[in-house]
Amino acid sequence: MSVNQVKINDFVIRFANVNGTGSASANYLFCKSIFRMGVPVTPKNIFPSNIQGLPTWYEVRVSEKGYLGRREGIDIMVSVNPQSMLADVGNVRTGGYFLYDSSKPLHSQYIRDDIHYIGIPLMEMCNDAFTDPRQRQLFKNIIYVGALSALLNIDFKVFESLLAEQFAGKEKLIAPNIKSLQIGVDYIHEHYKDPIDIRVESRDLVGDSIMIDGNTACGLGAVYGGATVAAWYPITPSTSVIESFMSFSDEYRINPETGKRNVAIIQAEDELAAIGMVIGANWNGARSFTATSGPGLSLMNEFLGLAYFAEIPTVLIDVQRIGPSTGMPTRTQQSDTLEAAYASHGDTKHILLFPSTPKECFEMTANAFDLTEQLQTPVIVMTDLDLGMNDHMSKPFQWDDHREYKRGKVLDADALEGIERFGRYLDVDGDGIPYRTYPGTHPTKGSYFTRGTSRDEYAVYTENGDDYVRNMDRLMKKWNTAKGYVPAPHLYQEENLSTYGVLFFGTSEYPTKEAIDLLQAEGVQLDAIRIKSFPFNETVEDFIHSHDKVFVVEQNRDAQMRSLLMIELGINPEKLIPVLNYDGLPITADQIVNSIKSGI
Amino acid sequence: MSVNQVKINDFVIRFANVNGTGSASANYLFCKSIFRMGVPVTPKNIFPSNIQGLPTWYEVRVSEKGYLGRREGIDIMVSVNPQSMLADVGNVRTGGYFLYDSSKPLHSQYIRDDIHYIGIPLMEMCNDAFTDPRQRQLFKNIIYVGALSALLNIDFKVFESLLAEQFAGKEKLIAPNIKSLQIGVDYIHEHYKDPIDIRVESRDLVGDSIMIDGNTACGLGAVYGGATVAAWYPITPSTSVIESFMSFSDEYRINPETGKRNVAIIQAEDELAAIGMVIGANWNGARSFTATSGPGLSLMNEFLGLAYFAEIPTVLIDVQRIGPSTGMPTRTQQSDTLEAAYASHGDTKHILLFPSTPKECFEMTANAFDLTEQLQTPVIVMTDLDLGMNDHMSKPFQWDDHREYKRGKVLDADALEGIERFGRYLDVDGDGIPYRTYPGTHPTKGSYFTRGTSRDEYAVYTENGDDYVRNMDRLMKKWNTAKGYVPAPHLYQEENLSTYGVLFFGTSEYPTKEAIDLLQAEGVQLDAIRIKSFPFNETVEDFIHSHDKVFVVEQNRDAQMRSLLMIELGINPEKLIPVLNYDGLPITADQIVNSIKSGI
Amino acid sequence: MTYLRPKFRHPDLPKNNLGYSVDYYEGSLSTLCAGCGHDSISAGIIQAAYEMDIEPHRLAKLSGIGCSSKTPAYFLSNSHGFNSVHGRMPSVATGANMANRDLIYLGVSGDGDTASIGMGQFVHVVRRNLNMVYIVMNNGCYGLTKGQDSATADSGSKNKSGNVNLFQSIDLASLAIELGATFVAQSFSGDKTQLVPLIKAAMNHPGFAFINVISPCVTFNNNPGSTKSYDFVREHMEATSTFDFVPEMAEITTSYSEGTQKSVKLHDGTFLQFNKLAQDWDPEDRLSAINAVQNAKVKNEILTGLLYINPNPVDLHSMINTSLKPLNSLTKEELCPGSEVLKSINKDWR
Amino acid sequence: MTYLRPKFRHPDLPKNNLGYSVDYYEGSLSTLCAGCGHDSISAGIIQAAYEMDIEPHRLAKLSGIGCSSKTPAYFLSNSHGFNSVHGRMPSVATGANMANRDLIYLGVSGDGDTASIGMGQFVHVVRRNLNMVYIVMNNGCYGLTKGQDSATADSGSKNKSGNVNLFQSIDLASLAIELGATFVAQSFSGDKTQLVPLIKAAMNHPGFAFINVISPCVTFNNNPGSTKSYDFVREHMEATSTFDFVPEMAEITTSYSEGTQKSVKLHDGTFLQFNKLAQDWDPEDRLSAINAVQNAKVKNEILTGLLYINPNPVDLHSMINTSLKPLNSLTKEELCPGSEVLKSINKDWR
Ligand SMILES: Cc1ncc(C[n+]2csc(CCOP(=O)(O)OP(=O)(O)O)c2C)c(N)n1
Ligand SMILES: Cc1ncc(C[n+]2csc(CCOP(=O)(O)OP(=O)(O)O)c2C)c(N)n1
Ligand code: SF4
Ligand code: SF4
Ligand SMILES: [Mg+2]
Ligand SMILES: [Mg+2]
Repeated sequence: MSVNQVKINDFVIRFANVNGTGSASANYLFCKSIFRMGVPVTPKNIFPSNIQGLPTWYEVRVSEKGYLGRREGIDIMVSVNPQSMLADVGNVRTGGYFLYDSSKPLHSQYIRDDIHYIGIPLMEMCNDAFTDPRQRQLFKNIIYVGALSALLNIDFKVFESLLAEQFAGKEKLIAPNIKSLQIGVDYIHEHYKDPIDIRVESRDLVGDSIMIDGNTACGLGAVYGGATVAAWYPITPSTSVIESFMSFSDEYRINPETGKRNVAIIQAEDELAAIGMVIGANWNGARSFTATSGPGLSLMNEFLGLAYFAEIPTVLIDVQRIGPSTGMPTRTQQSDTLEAAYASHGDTKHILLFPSTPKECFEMTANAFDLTEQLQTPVIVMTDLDLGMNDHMSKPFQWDDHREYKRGKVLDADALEGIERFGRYLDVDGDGIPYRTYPGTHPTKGSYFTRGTSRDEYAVYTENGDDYVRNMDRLMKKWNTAKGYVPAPHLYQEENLSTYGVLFFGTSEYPTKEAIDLLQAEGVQLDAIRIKSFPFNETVEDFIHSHDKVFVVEQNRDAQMRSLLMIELGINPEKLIPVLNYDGLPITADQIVNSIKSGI
Repeated sequence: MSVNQVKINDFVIRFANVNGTGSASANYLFCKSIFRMGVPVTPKNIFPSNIQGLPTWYEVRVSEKGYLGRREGIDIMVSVNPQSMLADVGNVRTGGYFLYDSSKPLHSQYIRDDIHYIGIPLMEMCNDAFTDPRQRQLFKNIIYVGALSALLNIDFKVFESLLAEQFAGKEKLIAPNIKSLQIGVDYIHEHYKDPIDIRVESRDLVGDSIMIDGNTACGLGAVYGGATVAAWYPITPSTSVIESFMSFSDEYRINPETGKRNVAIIQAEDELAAIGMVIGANWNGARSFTATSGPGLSLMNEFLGLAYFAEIPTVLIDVQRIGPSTGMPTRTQQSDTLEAAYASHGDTKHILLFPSTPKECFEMTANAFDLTEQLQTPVIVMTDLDLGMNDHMSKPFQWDDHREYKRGKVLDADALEGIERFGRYLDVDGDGIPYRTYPGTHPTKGSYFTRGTSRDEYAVYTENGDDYVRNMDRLMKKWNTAKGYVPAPHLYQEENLSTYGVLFFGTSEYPTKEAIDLLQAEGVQLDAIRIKSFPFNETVEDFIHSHDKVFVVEQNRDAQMRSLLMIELGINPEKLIPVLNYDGLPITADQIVNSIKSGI
Repeated sequence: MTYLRPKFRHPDLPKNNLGYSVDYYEGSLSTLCAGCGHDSISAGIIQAAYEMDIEPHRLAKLSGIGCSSKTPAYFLSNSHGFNSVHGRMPSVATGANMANRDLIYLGVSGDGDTASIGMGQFVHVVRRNLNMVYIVMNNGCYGLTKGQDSATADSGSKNKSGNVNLFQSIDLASLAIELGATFVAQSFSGDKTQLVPLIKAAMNHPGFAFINVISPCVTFNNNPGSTKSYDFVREHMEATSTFDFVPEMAEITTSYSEGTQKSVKLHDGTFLQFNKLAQDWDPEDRLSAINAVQNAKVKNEILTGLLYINPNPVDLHSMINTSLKPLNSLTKEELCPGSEVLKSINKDWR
Repeated sequence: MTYLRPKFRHPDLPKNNLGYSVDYYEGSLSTLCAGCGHDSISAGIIQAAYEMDIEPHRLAKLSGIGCSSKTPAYFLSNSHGFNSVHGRMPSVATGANMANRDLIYLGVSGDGDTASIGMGQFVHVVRRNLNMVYIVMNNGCYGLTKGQDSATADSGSKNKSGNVNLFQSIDLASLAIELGATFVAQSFSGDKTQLVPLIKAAMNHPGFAFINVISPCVTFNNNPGSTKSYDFVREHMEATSTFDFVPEMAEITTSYSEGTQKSVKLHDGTFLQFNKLAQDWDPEDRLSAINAVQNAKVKNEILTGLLYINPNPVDLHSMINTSLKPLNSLTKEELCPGSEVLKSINKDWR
C-alpha cells in the first residue's frame, strides 16, 4: 500500500476481552505508551456489570489533532473474546484490521473480505513461555501489546521505562513482562513483513499533561478541600471516589507524631445513612462529603430537602450512570440533572457543579466545600461514569498555597459576645445568607434548635404563615446570591460569530469541540458556551438571548438541562434545540454533527 | 341597625380553640346545621402539629352565592383560647363580632372600638350545669354553638335532628347536648335583645350535595376501584385515607360466610417498605395502593423509578402538605408537583391526577387503578391537606354497576398457549404498552424475570445500547399513548371570550372561579381551564396557544405546574404568568384577583 | 409553638459545682399532652445533667421525629439541638460525633422512630459502638400521628381504634444486647429514682449507651376499663367520630426499691409489671444478661435497671484511630498537602 | 448478559413425580465467577425443588441486588422472578404474598442486601412471619461492588484491600431467633447433603423460614496465605493497581455427617469451623436455641443445621384473616359494593 495513505497518530483501536482475565492492565500499558510518545490518547473502558467471564472492551482513540472525544469507526480490533467475536468483526471499518488469536483456526463466519486479518498464536506462544496457568492467561495480553507495538511502531524503550516505574520495588515482575512483549514483537517481525497503514510517531503534543480518571481527582480534591469526614455506601461508578480519598488520606492525613488520622471515613449501611452522617458532620463544623450514583441520589432525597431547608452545608458527588432504576450500572449518562436540581418534595433547588475534565473534578470538589459553607446549602458535583472511571488527558492539577478555606458565616465565641440575641435565620447582610454557630462554641449564647420544621428568624418553631413565607423568600434571595458565587460558564469566543450557538456541559465538551471544527469545515459556524454550574448566571442568559438558535448537547433522553434553562431563565423552548445521546456510551462528534445539521 | 345592612347567608366565622378540648365536634355541628338549612358552607380546620394544648382554628364560610373557597375578612370570631386571643381580636374585620367567654372580665388589651363584643359566661354556666370536669370542658363548646344559633337565627330543630342521627343508639348522649345548646340559646335571648346584622336563612341551595372530606373519598374510591392490598406508613395529612379504606373494608370487604377479609392492609415499617409492598402486590396481579405525604414521596423515589422502568402498576395518593422537609405538617400546599412528575433518577415521567373535589377524589382514586393497569406505570393522585382533611360540599358520588375493571394487557393461560414466544416488553400493538403475565399462570409459558436493570423485549438482561434505547423510546411512546387515557381538562366556556386565560388545578378551583366572577364584575373577562391530569393533552395546549396570556394559579413558591407546562408543551414562559400562594392556608379569591390585576 | 419560657431564676435554688441551679438546664415549655411520660424523662435528663455538672453547651442533643423527638426542645436550652428526620437520628449523630469527639452526644428517639423506620440505622449505630447516649421513649405507639401501634407494642394489646396487635413485639433492649451494645439499661418514665442514675451512668459510658424507657402515652392508650365518666367521653367521641378531646392526665409516677417487684397502673386501667429484682445475673457477662432478659420475657415481666455493660468498650473513634484533636478544629495546615506534594502527584500521572 | 441455555433434555435423566427431570428446574447460564459459592446454593435450590415435585410456575423467586441476588436468574426459569432494588426484597415479597397466598415465595438475598441496606425490612418481614423462604448467601462482603466488608464480616478479618474489619459482626441467624423467626437454619454452600434437606424443610414451613448460608466469595477473599503463583498475580495487580484478574477457582465443597465437626479450607488458606454436633439443644425451645447459638459464637464456631423451629407458626395471612381465595383472583362482584350501597353512604353525608 502506498505511503501517502498511511494514517499517522489518528486511529481508534478496540480491545475485546473477557473481564477478569487481566486485560485491563495490559491495555492500559498500550495506551500509556502512546501517551508517553507525546501523542494525545483517550481510552474508554466498556465493561460489564459483573466480576468475571463477560465481554469487556477497551477502546483507545489516538488523535494527532488532540481530539479527546469518541468518534465512530474502529480501525483496529484486537479480538481475544470468542463470546463477542462475531459482533467485533462486524464493528471493524472497511479496510480496518482484525487481530486475533490464531492458536486455533478462525471459523469462516468471522471472515470478511473488506478487512485485514492479523493472526497471532497468543495462547500457543504463551503456553510455551509460561507454565503457571494464571501467568499463561495473564501474559497472553502482554504478548498482543508487544505485537501491536511492532505493527504500529511503538518505541520499545517506552515499555521498558513504564514497566520499570510500575514495578519499582517488585523488579522480579519486570522480566516476564518484557519477555512477553518481546514474544509479540518477534512474531510480527517474523510474519508480517510489510507495515500496516496505521502508525504511531513520536510527537510533542501532550506537554505536561497527566493521565488520570475523574474519580481519583475528586478524591484528591476532597483531601485538598479539607474534607475530614466522608460517609459512603459502595455503588458503581462512584466507589472509586471514596477509595481515592481513602488512599490519599492514608498518605497525607496521618499525623506523623501521633500516627492518628486527621480524617474519619465511614462505610455507611446505606445511602440514607451516608448523607445523614454528612449532614451531621457539617452541622458540627467539619467539612464532610459523600459520593454516590443514581439509586443513591434517589434515596437521599429526603435528607437533601432537610439540608436545603435547615441550611446545612452538604457536599455530594454524583457519578452518574444509566438510569432509570438500576439501569446499566457500567454505562454512562447525564440523566440525574433534573432529579439533582430539584431533589426532595416541596419547593427546593440545589447547587450543581459540572466538571468536564479530571482537573475540574479536582478543583470543583475542593471548591464545593467553600461553596457549601458560604451558601449553607447542598452542593452536588455532577460527574459521570465516563469522566469518573476512564483515564483522561488533563492539564496538571494546581493549588495555591496562599488559598484559605472559606468557611462562610460562622460566629465564634467572641463574635457571639458582641451580639444581643443570636438569630440563626436572620438575614443580617441582606444577601439571604444567615449566620451559623457550631455546637460547643459559647456557654450561654448561640445555641439554637436545628429542625426541618418551619421556624422563625430565631430558630423558634412556628406555624405562622407569614414567618414561613418570609423564610422561603429569603431562601430564594440566597439562591440569587449564589449566582455570584458559582463558577461562571466558559465562552469559546470573544464575541458572537454566528446566530447559532451550542451549549454543553460535562463530558460532552470534547466531542462537541470536535463537532464544532467538523461543522466549520463544512461552513457551519457555531458559537459555544460550556455551563459549569447551576444556578445559571447572566452570561448564560445573554448567550442564549444573543443567538437565534442554541443547540443543547446532553446525554439523556429527556433533554433535562434544556428544561432547567427554560424553568430558571424563562427561555422560549423554540430556541433550544436538543442534541441528545443516551445509549450509555459517551456521545461522539459524529452524532453531534448529524443532529445539529438536521436541526439547522 | 337598619335591616338593609343585614348580611344574609354571607359571612365568615372563625372559632379559636385549644386543640384536644373537644371543639372540633361542636364546631362541626354548627357548620352542618347551616348546611342542613340548605345554605352552602365551607369549613376549614386550621390545626397545629401536636396533640393537646396548642391553638387551633375552625373557619366556616357561609355563602349564598355558593362560593366554596376561602375569602379574607372574618365577620365573627368565637374566641375561647387565651393563648391566641390577642391575634384573634386583631383579625376581626371592622364592624365584625367578637364572641368570648365572659366568665372572667375581658382584659383591656383585647378591646377595639370598631368591633362588637358578645360576652357569654361559658365556663360559669357550664360548671353550673355539669359536675364531671371532662363534661364541663366538652359542653362549653356546645353552649357557644347554642348561643350562635340564637344570634344567627339557626333553626333549633336542625340541631335536634342532627344530634338524633349522630347519637343513634347512644340516645343517652343526646340530652346533655340539647341541654347545653339550650343554655346558650337562652342566654342570648335574655341578654341580647336586638339581633346582629348577620343572619342565616333557610334556602334550597345545596340540593342533594353531601359534606365530606377528600381522604374519606379516596379511601372509598379505593374500595370501589377494587383495591385489595394497601400498604402504608402513618403521616399527616394522608393517614385518614387509609383509615377510611380500613373502615369501609370492615363493612364491605368481609365475606359473610367465611368471615374472612377480601383485603390485606399492612402498616409498613416505613414508606420505602410501603411502596415496595404495593409494587410487589401489583406485580402479582392485585390492585394495590399506598398513601403518603411529601417526606414519604421523597423516600419512595427509588421504588417509583423501578416501577416506571420495570412497568409495574402502582397507585400512590400524595396528600400534600407544606414542604420542604418536615415543613408544616398541618398546613396545605401544592408543592410536590415537580417531585412527583419526575420522581427518581434517570429519565422518568409519572402520571399525575389532580382532583378538586371529594367526588373527584373518589372517582380519580377508583380510576387510578384502571389507568395504572392499562398503562403499566405508576399513577399518583395529587391531593392536598385542604382537600383531604377538610369537609367540602360535593355532588353525591356515583357508580355505574355495569362498569368493569380495566385490568389492561394481561395474558392468561389460554392466550399464552397461542403464543410462540412471550415477550414481556414487546410493543405488539404499536402503542408502547406491552403485555404482562401474572406469576403462576402457565406451567411452561409466560414466565419472565422482572428487573430494574436494562433488558430486551424478552426481558433478557442486556448491556447493549441499542436495546436500551429501543426500550426507552418505547416508554416515551407509551407516555404519549397515555395522553389519550388520562382525564381531559375541564373548559369553562364553549369558545374563547377573551385573550386572557386562567389555568388552575386541585383546590385552587373554588377561589379561582370566585375570582373570575369578581374580575368580571370589574370588567376583566377571563377564559378558564382546569387541569385534571399529567401528561397534558392537546386541549391544554390549544387553550394556551389560543390566548395571549395565561395565568397559572398554584399553591407553591416555584410555580411548579408552570414549569411542567413549559417542559412538556414547549410553551413560551412569557405567556405563563404565575399566580401563587404558599403560606399554608388555602389560596383566597382576593389573592388571585390582586395578582391577576397586577399581571394584566 | 415552642416559645421560650421566661428565664426567671429562683435565687434560693441549690447550685451544682458549676454554680448552675437546676432550672439552668431546662428548655422551652413543653407542648406535649399533660401527663405524657416523655415529659417525665425530660425532667430526668435535666436532673442528671444538673447533678453531673455538665456544661450544657458541651452537649449536643439530637432526635428524629415524633412526640418523643420533640423533647430535646424542652430541656437544655443552652445546648445545640438537632431535630432531624424520621428514623435517621443515628446517622446524623454519627456524623456529628465524627466531627467533634469532645462533645457529649445525647440522642432521643421514640419506638416508632427507632423500631420501625429507624431500625436499620439503630442496628448499625450499635454495631459501630458510637460514643453516645441513646434514649428511646417507648410508648408502644405512634403518638404524634394519633396512636397507631408501633413495632414495640405488646402482641395482643389493643390500640386506640380498638384493634388488637398481632405481631411479634420488638424488645429493643434485648435486641441491643444481641447486637453487641456495650451499655444496655431499661427503666420507666415515672421512676425518677431509678432513671436519673441510669442516665448519669450512660453519660459516663465511653461508648454506645442505650436506655429503653417505658413511657406511657396517656392520650392514645385509653382502652376500655377506665372510669365511667371517661367512657362517656370516649363514647361521645366515637359517636362524633372525631378524635378531638384529650383529657388532661396526671403523670404516672412510681418508686420502688432494689430487689422488689412493682406493677404500675396505667390510665387505661391496665398494669405493667416491672421487675427490679436484686440482680441474679452478671451484667458484665453477655450470656447471663441475655438469659436474664429472655427469662423475664417468658414471665411477661419488664426487667429494669442496668441489664448489660462492657466496662471498657472500644468506640468508633478508637476503632478508626482518629486524631484526639476534634476533626472540626483542624486547620488548613493540618489538612492540605499543598502545592509541592501536588506537583509530585502530577508527576506520577505523567 | 443472562442468555438462555439451550434447553436440551437428557432423555435418560431420572424424573420426579411430576415427570420432570432435574434440568427442568435449571435457569439461564450463571454469570458469576467460576467457583462462587452462590452457584452451589442455586444447585441446591434446583435439587430441592426437583425432589419436592414443585411446579416451577407455582413458585415466585425474588431478590434484591448483588451477585447473590442475581442467582434467581440461574434457577427455575419457569418461575416468575423479581430482581428488585437493593435491600428491599422483603417488602416486595410481602406485597406479592398478600396478593396471592397460593404460591411459594422464595427470597434470595446477600449479606449486604440483608444486613446493611436491608436490615430494616429484614427485621420487619421476620416480625410479620410472612410465609416465605428467605435465603441469605452470606459471604461477608459486597461481591458485586468488589469486595468491601459487609456487616456480617467477622470482626478482625481482612478484606481484599487488606483492611481489618473492626466492627461487631451481625449474626443473622441469631438475630432472626431474637426477632421471633419461626424457622432458622444455617449451613454452608458446599455442603449439599445438609443444604438440600434444609431448603426442603424451609419450603414446607408454613411461615417465615430463614436460612443463613455461608457462601465464600472466591474472588474477594484472597488474603495472604494463598499459593505462591497466586501471590505473584496479586502482586502484579497491586503494582498495576488495577483489579482486573480473577482466577478461575473450583467450588469449595464439603460433606460431613451429623454429630461431627469440620473445618473447611477456603481459597485464601483460611479455615471456617463448622459444627454439626448431635443437637445438644431443643430446636423447638427458643431459649435453648439461643443459648446454643451464643455458646457456639463464644467458641468461634458456626453452628449449622436447623437451629430453631416453631412447628405451628401463625403467618401474616392468618393474623390479618385474609380470604383463602387469593386476593388477586377476587372479582368485581366480590370487591365492589355497588351503586345502591353508595347511595346510602351518600345519604349518611347529607
Ligand atoms: C418520613 C416520615 N414518615 C412519617 C412521618 C410521620 N410521623 C411523625 S412522628 C411519627 C411516629 C412517631 O412515633 P414515635 O417515634 O414512637 O414517637 P411518639 O410520638 O410515640 O413519641 C410518624 C410516623 C414523618 N414525619 N416522616
Ligand atoms: C441503592 C443502591 N446502593 C448501592 C448499590 C450498589 N450495590 C450493588 S450490589 C451491592 C452489595 C451486594 O452485596 P451482597 O448483598 O452481600 O451481595 P454479594 O454480591 O456479596 O453476593 C451494592 C452496594 C445499589 N445497586 N443500589
Ligand atoms: S400523644 Fe401521647 S406521646 Fe404524644 S404527647 Fe400526647 S401523651 Fe405524649
Ligand atoms: S465476586 Fe464473589 S460473590 Fe460475586 S460472583 Fe464472584 S465469587 Fe461470587
Ligand atoms: Mg412512640
Ligand atoms: Mg455478600
